[in-house]
Amino acid sequence: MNSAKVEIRDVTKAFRSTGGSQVTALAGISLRIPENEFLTVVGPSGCGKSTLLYIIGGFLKATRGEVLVNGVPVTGPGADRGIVFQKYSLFPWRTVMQNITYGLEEQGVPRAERQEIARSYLRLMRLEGFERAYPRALSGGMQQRVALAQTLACEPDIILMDEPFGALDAQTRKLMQVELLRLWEQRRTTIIFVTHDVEEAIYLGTRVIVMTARPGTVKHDEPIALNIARDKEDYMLNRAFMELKMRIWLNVKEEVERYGEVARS
Amino acid sequence: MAQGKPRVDVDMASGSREPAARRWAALRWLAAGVAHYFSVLLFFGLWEFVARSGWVNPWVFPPVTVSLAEWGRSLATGDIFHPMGLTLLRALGGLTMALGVGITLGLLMGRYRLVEWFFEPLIAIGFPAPKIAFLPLFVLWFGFFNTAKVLIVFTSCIFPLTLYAYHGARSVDRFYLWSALSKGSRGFALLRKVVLPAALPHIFDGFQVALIVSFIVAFVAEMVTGGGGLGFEMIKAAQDAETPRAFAMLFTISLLGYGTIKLAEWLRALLLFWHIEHEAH
Amino acid sequence: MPALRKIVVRFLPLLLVFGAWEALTAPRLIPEDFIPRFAHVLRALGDLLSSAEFYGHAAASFSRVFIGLTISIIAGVALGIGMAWYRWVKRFCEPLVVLSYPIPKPAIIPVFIIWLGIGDLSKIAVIALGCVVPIIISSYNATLSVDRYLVWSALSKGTSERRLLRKVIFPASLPRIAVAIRVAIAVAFILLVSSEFIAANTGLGYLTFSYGSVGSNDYMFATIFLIVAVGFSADRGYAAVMQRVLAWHEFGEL
Amino acid sequence: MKRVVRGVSVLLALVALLAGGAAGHWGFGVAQAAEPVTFRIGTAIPDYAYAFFTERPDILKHYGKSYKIEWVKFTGSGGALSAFAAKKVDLSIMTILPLINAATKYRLDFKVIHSQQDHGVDGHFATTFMARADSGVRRAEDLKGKIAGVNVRGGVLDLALRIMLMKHGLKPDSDVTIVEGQFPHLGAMIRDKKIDLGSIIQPFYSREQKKGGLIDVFTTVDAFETAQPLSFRAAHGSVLKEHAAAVRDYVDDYLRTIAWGHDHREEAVRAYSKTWKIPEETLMDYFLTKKDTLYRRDGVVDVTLLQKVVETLVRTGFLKESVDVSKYVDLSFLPAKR
Repeated sequence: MNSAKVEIRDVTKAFRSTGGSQVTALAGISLRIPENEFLTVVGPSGCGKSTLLYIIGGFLKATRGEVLVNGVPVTGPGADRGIVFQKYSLFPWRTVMQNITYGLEEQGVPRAERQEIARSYLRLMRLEGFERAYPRALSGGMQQRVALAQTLACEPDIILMDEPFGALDAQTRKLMQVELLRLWEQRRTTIIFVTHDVEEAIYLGTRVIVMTARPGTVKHDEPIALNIARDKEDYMLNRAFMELKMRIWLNVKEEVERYGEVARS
Repeated sequence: MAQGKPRVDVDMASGSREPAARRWAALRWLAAGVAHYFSVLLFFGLWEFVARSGWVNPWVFPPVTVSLAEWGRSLATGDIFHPMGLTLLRALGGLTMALGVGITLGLLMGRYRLVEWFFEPLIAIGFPAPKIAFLPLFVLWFGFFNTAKVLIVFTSCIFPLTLYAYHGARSVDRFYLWSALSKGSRGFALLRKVVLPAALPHIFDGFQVALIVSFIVAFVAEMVTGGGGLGFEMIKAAQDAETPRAFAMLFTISLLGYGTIKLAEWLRALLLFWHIEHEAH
Repeated sequence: MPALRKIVVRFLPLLLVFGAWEALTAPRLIPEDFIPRFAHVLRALGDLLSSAEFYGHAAASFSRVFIGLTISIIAGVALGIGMAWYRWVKRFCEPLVVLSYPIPKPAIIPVFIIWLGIGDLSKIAVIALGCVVPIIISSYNATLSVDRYLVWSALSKGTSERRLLRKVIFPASLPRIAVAIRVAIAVAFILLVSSEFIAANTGLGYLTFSYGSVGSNDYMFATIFLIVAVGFSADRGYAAVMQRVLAWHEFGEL
Repeated sequence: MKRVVRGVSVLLALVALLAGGAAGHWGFGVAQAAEPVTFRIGTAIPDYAYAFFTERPDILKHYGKSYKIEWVKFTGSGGALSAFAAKKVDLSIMTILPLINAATKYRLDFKVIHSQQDHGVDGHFATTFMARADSGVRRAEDLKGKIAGVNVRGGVLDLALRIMLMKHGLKPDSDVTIVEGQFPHLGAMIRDKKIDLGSIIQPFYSREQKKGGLIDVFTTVDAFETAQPLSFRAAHGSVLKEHAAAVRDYVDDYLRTIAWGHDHREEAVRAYSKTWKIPEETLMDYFLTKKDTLYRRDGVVDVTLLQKVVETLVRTGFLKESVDVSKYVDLSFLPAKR
């Protein structure tokens, strides 16, 4: 009966703020994410989209409701759900190679095999020659490529991405998006991707969710069924794309403005 | 902040609670309070037991209750307040002087190459020098009474203060400096208006270190060179074989230090409200 | 050659200060009772360095410093991380740590003597106790401020909670712990003297005090110079080693 | 995680065990040791016997055979007393006040077994309070409103000063300010007008005399109205009981070094100078002459003189009640007449 890869059932999340008052970040979110989906989540900042991601990851516990992955409730983090953050996904004390092999090491993969797997991801991410470099010696884009390789090397069932390209410059970002799409098209791993960039969300996702301002709920849910080859350079100039972008942006804008008012009052 | 278990979850509480649960929470809170001082109680209990067990001469190592009673007595009669005041005066006097000189010197070192060149090796060498060995000489150089003691506190505190201020000044983001320079700030004004506030978190680190140093050094200076104060009273009590009184002096300095540490933390939160460190919590 | 010049330029201020010292004391502008002539201190230094007995004292002191520091590093890091990780450890240790921090260590030497005797143990204990608190505090703070994303990143790659400490928490807090240890090294050399000032028969601190109390100020200054020289080299050596160990991190100056 | 904790606790337990073991080993080393017995002897830093024992072991007869010594040096007799009371030393230097404290406050079982330095006996040196010749301070009564320096407040010299002031109608704390300075510095402080009077011991007395400009105002003999045993060696009752023969041997060797010092003064000066880095010229001036405190060849502690000091302390109110000193002196460990 349950064909969803990830099922979010009525998830509510309340924090106690520093002032001591309760803040509801998420209010009863329910979602079904089928296998092979590339779900992108957009919304105004502070709407709880990252919180939702962290709950799926098992890092935070929902105040109410639950998340099922492959029909099994999430109780904590696990290697079945890989995560890439905007920053800080890499261990600064490990070299590029050691970072990529980290997860394999943790799963008890023998050394020789680890090296071999890691090497294939080094190639895939075009990181050859940097095996022995430490993260601080790499550019932001390269660091994120390593982070992606680190996560992919564990072959997770689901990849959670928390604004992974948010800190990159525009060009690098574009290249990384293309890279990610290429990967997804090869492997079709289920991806949940949080961003504040509407264009990115439409370009990458097979389905876009717009969240409301705090408390976060699903405001708009739209499958992306543009029948265009996404590797074409003029993809984003396509009329259908522009329309979609406008529709989703209006949704987001409404929430941003509403959030501004909430904050002011 | 600190949670048992790995910090998988960062939120503090979740949802509303039933009244029964709330009662439980209150009970837990109470238990936590007792647990908080459990180690101190245990330590005192152990002390009491050992002192009364006959393993040591109880006049040499008196039970903690006897020492606490003597402490209570000296608090009640007020005869501890005069030495306490003296020690505080010396510690804070020396610290205040060191604050003025150390911070200025540190900031200048951070901004001016010549100052840095001259003082850096002196500070680097002077920091690990055992200041306590110079105590008798300080008395010889600067006389009795408060001068020598205030100066030895000053000498001991100035190293951490200068060092932290220096590193603070050096780590000021150059964009702040450029921004201020482009608006016409120069020389001392630049130091005071940009470098000092930007280096303040570092300076405060140094202040918190120096605060403890000032108490310890003032106390030890009184132990070694006399002239009243908690340290002197402790040594005198030890010489007169009045060990409980010696412990009372130790309790006093420990609590006094504890109080000022807390005060400094409070001050830090008050003064550095704009600094990023508060967003972390 | 340029390296040598750099060293000379760097330590020129020190030479200037010593020069001024000699210039003031040689013609007795400052009476010798107040401060010995710098030349006499150098003479005493040479005399000490050429006597076999001195090395016995130095060995005694430095082994105390070394053992005391080692104990404080092991215990301090373990307790600091433990306090950040386990609520009960924090509950148990925090009041003791905070209350013992401002206690002047030389003042409790008599108590240490009662418990640990007059030999090396009481001196090691003074050094260890004096150094352990800053290490505990820094390790605690360092552990608490480990980026939660790093922890999550590891957890999502199958690191168990048990292994997290070794794989993530410890290496991530290492740079700050390393700084705390550097401070502790300076503290240890300061405490070396205090630890030997009540009851001792060996050690540089003991020499310092005994020369001072019989009025041999030149020798007293000479021993202090030697303690400082060794302390300074230990600090620089440690910094150099840490720069290598923590190559992945921008190891700061302090 | 648990493994780490277990590891750490095992480690801590090990350290504790080691510490305990070591404390047991060193702290009570005397008790069961086979021949020779090791005595831990607490002494003050400028001790003569220490220098002679360590520099000239060839003059000792029993050392290393029936006993050995581990010297522990203290900056003052006050610090030595607490270590003695905690039984961390077997024998210790003692002066009159620590003796009274050991007897009445710590209630120790101990005996004084031989003398070390005597003040003013037989025309020998006694600690002298000096003033600048041009300061107008010639007698104790001139001290009103002045500053006087002693080595340690509450010590025996402080008492001597206070008694002297009281005898001359001055109130110690209100009429005269009493401050602390280290022995080596007091002379310089007088010259520098930081203090008007200071307690000067040897070798500093000789130095000050040579420099001139300072005069003697009074000595401890004037204060206590008697020559007095200044320092002596005390031992725990248990040590005396268990190792009587070894203690006798030690005392015998001690007296041997003192006799050697008197008989071979130049060599003794050399040995002492080498230990404490005091120039030989300074020492030659006074060392083991009448200008020095008396180191008795027979090691006898003059109980009558000591009791007189106690009575002075009682009379002047510094002691509440008298103590019978003879109960704490046992001269039976001194060798029979040589």
